[in-house]
Amino acid sequence: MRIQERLHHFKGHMRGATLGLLAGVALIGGTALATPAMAKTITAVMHSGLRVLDPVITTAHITRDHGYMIYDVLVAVDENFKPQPQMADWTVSDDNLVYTFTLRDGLKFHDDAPVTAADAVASLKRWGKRDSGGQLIFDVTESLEAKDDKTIVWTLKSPFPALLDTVGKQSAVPPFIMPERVASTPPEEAITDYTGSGPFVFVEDEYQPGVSVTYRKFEDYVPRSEPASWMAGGKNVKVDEVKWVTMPDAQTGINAILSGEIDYLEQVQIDLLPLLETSEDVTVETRDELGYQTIGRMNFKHPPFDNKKIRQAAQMALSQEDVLGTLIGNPDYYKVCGAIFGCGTPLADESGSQTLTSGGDIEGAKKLLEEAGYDGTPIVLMQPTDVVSLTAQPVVAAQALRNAGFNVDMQPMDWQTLVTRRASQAKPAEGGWNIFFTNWMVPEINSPLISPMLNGRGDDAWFGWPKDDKMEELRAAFIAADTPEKQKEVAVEIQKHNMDEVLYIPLGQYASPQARSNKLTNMIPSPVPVFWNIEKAD
Amino acid sequence: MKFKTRSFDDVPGVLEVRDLTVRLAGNDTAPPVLDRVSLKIRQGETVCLVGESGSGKSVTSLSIMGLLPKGALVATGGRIELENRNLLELGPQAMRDMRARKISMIFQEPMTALNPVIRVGDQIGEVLDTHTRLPAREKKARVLDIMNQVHLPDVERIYRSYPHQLSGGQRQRIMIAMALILEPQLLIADEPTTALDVTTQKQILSLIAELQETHGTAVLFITHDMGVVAEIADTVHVMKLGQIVEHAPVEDLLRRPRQEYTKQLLQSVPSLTPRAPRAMSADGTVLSVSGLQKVYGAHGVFVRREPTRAASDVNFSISRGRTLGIVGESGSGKSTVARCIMRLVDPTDGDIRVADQEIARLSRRELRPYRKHIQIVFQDPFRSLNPRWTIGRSLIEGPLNIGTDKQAALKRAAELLTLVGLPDDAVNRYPHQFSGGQRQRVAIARAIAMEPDVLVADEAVSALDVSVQAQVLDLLDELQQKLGIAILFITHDLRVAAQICDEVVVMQHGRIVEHDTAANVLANPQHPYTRALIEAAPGRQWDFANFRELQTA
Amino acid sequence: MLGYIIRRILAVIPVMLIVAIFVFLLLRLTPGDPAAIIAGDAATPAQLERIRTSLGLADPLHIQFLTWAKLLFQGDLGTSLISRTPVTQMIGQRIWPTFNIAILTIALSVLIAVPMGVLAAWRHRTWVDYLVMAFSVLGFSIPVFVIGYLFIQAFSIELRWLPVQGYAAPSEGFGKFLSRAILPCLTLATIYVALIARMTRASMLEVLGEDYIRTARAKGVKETVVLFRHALRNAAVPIMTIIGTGFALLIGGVVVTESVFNIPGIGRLTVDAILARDYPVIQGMILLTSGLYVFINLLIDLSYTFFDPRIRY
Amino acid sequence: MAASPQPAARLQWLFGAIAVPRGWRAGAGPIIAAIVLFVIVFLALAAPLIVPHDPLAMDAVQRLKGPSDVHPLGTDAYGRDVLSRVITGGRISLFIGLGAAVVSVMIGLMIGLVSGFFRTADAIIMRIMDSLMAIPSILLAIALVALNGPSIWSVMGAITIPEIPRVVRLVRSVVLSAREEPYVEAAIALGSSMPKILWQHLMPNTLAPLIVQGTYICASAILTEAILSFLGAGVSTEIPTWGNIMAEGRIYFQLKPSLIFWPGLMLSLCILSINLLGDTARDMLDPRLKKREA
Repeated sequence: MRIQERLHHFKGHMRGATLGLLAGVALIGGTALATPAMAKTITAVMHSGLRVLDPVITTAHITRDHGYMIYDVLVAVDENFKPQPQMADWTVSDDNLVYTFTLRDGLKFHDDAPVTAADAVASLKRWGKRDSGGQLIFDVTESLEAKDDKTIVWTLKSPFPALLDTVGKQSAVPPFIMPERVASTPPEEAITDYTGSGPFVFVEDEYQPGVSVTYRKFEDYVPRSEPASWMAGGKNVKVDEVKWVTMPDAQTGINAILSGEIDYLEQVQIDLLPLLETSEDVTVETRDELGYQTIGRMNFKHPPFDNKKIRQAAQMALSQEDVLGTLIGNPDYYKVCGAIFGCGTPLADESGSQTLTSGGDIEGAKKLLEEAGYDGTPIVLMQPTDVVSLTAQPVVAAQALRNAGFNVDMQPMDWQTLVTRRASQAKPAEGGWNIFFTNWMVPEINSPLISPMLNGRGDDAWFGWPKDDKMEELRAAFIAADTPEKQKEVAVEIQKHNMDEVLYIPLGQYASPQARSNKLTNMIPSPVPVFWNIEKAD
Repeated sequence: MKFKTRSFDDVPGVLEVRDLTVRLAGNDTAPPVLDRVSLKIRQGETVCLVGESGSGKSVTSLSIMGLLPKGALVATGGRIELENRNLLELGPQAMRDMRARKISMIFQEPMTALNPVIRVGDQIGEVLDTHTRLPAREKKARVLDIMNQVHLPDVERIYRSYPHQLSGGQRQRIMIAMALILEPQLLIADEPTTALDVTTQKQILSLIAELQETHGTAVLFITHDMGVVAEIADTVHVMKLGQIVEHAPVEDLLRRPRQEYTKQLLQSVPSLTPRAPRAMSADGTVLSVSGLQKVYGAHGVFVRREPTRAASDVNFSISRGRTLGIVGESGSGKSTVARCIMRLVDPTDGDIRVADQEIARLSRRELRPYRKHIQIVFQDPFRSLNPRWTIGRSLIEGPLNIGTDKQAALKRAAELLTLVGLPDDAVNRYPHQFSGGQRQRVAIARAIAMEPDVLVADEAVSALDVSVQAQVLDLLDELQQKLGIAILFITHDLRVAAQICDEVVVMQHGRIVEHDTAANVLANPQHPYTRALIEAAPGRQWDFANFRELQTA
Repeated sequence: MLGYIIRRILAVIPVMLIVAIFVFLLLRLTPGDPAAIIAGDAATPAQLERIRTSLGLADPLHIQFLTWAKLLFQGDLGTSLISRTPVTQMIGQRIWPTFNIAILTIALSVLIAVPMGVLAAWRHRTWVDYLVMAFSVLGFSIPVFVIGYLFIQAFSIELRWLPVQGYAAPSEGFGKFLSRAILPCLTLATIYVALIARMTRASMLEVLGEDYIRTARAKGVKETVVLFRHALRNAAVPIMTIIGTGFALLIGGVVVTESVFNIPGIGRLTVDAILARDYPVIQGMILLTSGLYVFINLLIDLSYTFFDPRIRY
Repeated sequence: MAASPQPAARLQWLFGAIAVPRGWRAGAGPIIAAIVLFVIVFLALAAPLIVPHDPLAMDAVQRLKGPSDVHPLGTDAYGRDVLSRVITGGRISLFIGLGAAVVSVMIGLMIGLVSGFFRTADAIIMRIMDSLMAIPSILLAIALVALNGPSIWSVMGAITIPEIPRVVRLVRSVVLSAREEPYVEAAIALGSSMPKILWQHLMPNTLAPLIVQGTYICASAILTEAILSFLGAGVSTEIPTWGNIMAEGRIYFQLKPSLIFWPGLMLSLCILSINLLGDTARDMLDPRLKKREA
């Protein structure tokens, strides 16, 4: 075993350690990261450390990003939100019930085995059990099978117009194609075999959970010929190696990119931008114009937010400008936006968000509260203390709610406690909660099909558990809508309904700038940071 | 008594101290620690410096060595001349060169004066390393040679030993070897035998005399013990409060002291002649010990140590109003016996009867009612009173425990203080406001407050200067007469035992080797060990108090 | 001696057992759910429950403890709940940066602090003494991370002498290792130096008052010999003790320093694991550090016999 | 208790024979330290009356501003007034420090006395204390804060618990060595009961070292609070402490060093003063040192 070898090694040196401790330190083996000579390596600092390697079991962004590195997908959405062929081309039957996918030639897994239709079917099925959009499709699926090595036939019971959009979606859980043996892992269990199908190979030996992960170019990957656009198009890898390292400290990352120790910083805290602006070697840019939506979610199960009027009062008290101003500060990087599907997306509509986008209406909120007969029940507001992008919202909201007359009990906790506690349906005083805040990437909420907050199925819904039959009807109508125009119509209804019922409070949109060394060129603008197409100068 | 009588009138001097004044650093107003001290030491001469604690003896010797504690004491005046150089004016390097080559010093505590982590051979060798350049082989030869000269056994083994593996006497021999290896002109011996048993003391004194003879070294010997002075001195200087009050050849001084202080000092020395025996009292036995045994150590899961028999088969009894002395050298088991009797340690076997009650096997709780019958006074007056408690509070602690009313106890405490010769307002004062002798009086008063039948005095006067010692002994005697207490007096000092005991028990290696009346033990010792003890007592043929030879009865 | 070692090792067993039970209970009573971390933001309660069951977190507490203890007995610390990597492997990857930096820090600290303390004791109540004491009090008074930032600002950003962050194994080149390790080591060493220098000074002051020092001086021995041959070795036992107990302090400092300098060591591993409720990793790490603490202090106890021949076990 | 009314006598009771050595001079350091500490404590106590702004009031427009007439030390990332926060922060930091010191000393004293006295309990207690000592205190503290949520109380508890074994060991060693003192043996001979001896003779011996230890605990608790905040396991931002002000400000270290500088300065000055006073107390009370002076 490795540790024992090292210990042995160590003992040997201790015996002869007459040259002094310093020499001893020099000789004791550390984890040597052997880098091939002259290899072109991009060292990137991502937004968090990679710890979970199964992109289907988790919705964590870093794991999704990891998924795109080592796996490919059948269909991918391009920058115009249009599904494009990636591993497979497709045909749809006239009745919109049978989708036939055909895998393109030359697809190979990292263990040299060819990618077959059976692999794709297994991968899709596992994904379908885990992803909420996938679940909707499988609800109407008649059958999904591999007709031959290259052909996949997906037969539906009733039409599902958004099937291709859902299969090709970028976030949160895309259907990554894995070998059948891997994809047959139960969806609750994490996979342990990381043989991928994508343009990069995961280097297992150099993986240190939460610290660093290395990807090597997969030489046998055959890219498509179209130019790359979001997740679609040709994934041409132009470097030998990509290394993701974690830096727990925002300051450290900035200093590291300034001194050239790293090439890429996925997220730069906006307050720290001035540190980078003077540098001639580093470019700061917004990779993803859509960015993130920050939201507040109330608990429908317990007073006072089981009362619609009080929810409305809370929504009325809040001001996006205050939240974003405190969270981001620099107006270049945030956007007041009342659309629940995110501004800049096809379904965007800002109906019903006037108070949110115009600085809040404390007086109106007070009046509503009075009408609703709010009795001063304390509101348990959960405040995560260890996630930088979530520190400001609770603090600002607490102040606004107090101004409106709410009795706010802000309870600080670490993010882990929060995610556990938000799953509790207990009364707020007994370990439950009333309101919390989180952030979504816009592509995760840009459609009623995928936005988790719009689920109105009571206990089966997302945390907060609204029972909202009207919303379910609207969502069904959306699924049934077969033209973009009809979809948009339903979407506007959903927007209005959400703002009335306050299923959740959109608190505005913000962009997260990235910093890259000027040695890196041709990076694709995309919500997911991708490392194909990038070139690195010497 | 044979004194040294050699005349040094025409012998060249080695060291001359003239008008040496030492003061507290940075404090010119306080009285000087040494006030114009002058003394002269000539080749081969032994000069004794005597005085009670705080008289400035040690400061004198440290001044000569240039080892006054930095920043605390400074020599502000006078000269110390050696080879026509004033030592006070030498730089640190020059002074270091003088040490061990010209002047050497040995100290009181052989236990602490040797570095515990360096082999003794190396410690002696270090003197050679510092002052000479000898090849290793020759160096070792010289070290072994001096070790032979100081009569150490098995020198090869001892050369490689650490100090803790040697006995006190052996360590002091190492110190002497270290001091004399470079044949200095002057040896300063600062109470070199005070911490040693009498038998060892005798050997060390004769060793110093022998070496002085062979090397012609002058010796400045500092001591508080008049017996030692009588044995070894050529010339005696008496010090008091930083001044030399009198100096004279030894015989002159002991026969014809001129100063009142010298007379007092001599008169305080207890005589080895037992006091007049007292009549056996009619009252019965108040303490009897039979078959007492105490074994230490011996258990433990992984340890297999030889058990130590600190006391075995100890039998004696004391009657009311009588004093029994237990005499022995360190490690003889005398203190163990005292602690067993007090039940501060639990005896392994045997009976202890106090006030007609067997107490050896009572539990701590059962024992408490019987505590009042037997009380103890400890050796160290600085530690035997709680420094945080007023004298009064210490005095009433015991009476309150046996249910005495607080007011009554306080009143009694004031009376007791008067009884032991302290002002009765001392009740409200704290121990640190009293001298050692006074504290020992308080400790006695505290014991007496319980109105015990037996008082155990465990080396109760050993830490006191002779004049104070005499007063405390008188106090004990007086109390015994007034209250009729029985006293168990534990001491290593035969002179003290002779003055206070009716009976004496001599202990060696945890056993009683002789038990008889004081007169018999001292005048007609039966056991060879007792005889050795008595013979080793320095100055035993001299009657200091009367300035004459001892008149054998 | 052997008997003593055996007894000491046996005495370690109840200590480690108490640590194990304590840590286990502490963690399981902590709110927080590793399943939620694995599943991510969009998971539903039912999905969480399924993941929890598959991780064995739904079993009763004592079953979980026994399962863990049984594996532990076989030298298996379990598998990370989050990354599904064996804990021993994670620790194996992460321990070397910490170990190397800790060793370098201790070496550096002892080399700086002991002479400082000796000097201060020797020149007791002079400006040298006051300077050393001032430094050592200051070392205790500034938070580690502030010291770290100050070093980075000064040496990496203003002077550009050293890299701002990261770690390189000695096998990648000693110069490279040193250039990255020196600032974290200095940062960590500040408090350690303060601690050791204080203790050295106090211990030396006591020893310098001993009779055998006077004896040595009476022999005419040079002051340097008095200080280093006679005094220091006698003063060594409390100094060694403080180095041992200071190890706990070092662990605390390591946690912070690794964050500031971005060193992939076990300190960060533990903090990350605590924040993610990755129970097996936390348990393994606390057991490891506690065991290390006990082991180091055992070694230090044994080292006393080297410094002081009177101590025999 | 000594019934004596004079304060000198009370000091005597507290410190025993180990009173201030003769010729001992405090020097300028401790006096300055005492003044600094007094000022800090005064500011902390009077904070609600003297701060220019509500330390919690946010203003998104005024984020991260430099010093101005309105905000003498500028504002933080939430637009809150740094001066007000630093002054108010001292309250909580000092409270945590003092609380941790007092609680750990009290609990440690009780356990230590029992441990030093009852031989059977001693073995068990010391094993538990050894175990607690072996767990790195910072990890234990993070875990405890995670367990109870980052309130003042759990932070204080997390800092206190790891200190207890150290206090226990100190008390126990003092008790064990004081047990051998002749005056204690005399008390046994006088028939005093063991609990009485323990409380009246032995316990007072522990007070002087405990006071010294308490100052060190207080200083290190303030520091530990800062470190916990740094690691994301500190007190919530709604309750300003020096630690969390620094922790929040640390990402702005290069842009707005004042966010770390001012709370850092206050914290360091405060700890420095406490440590200096602790050292002074130790020098006064250390019997060994006194012996050397004599």
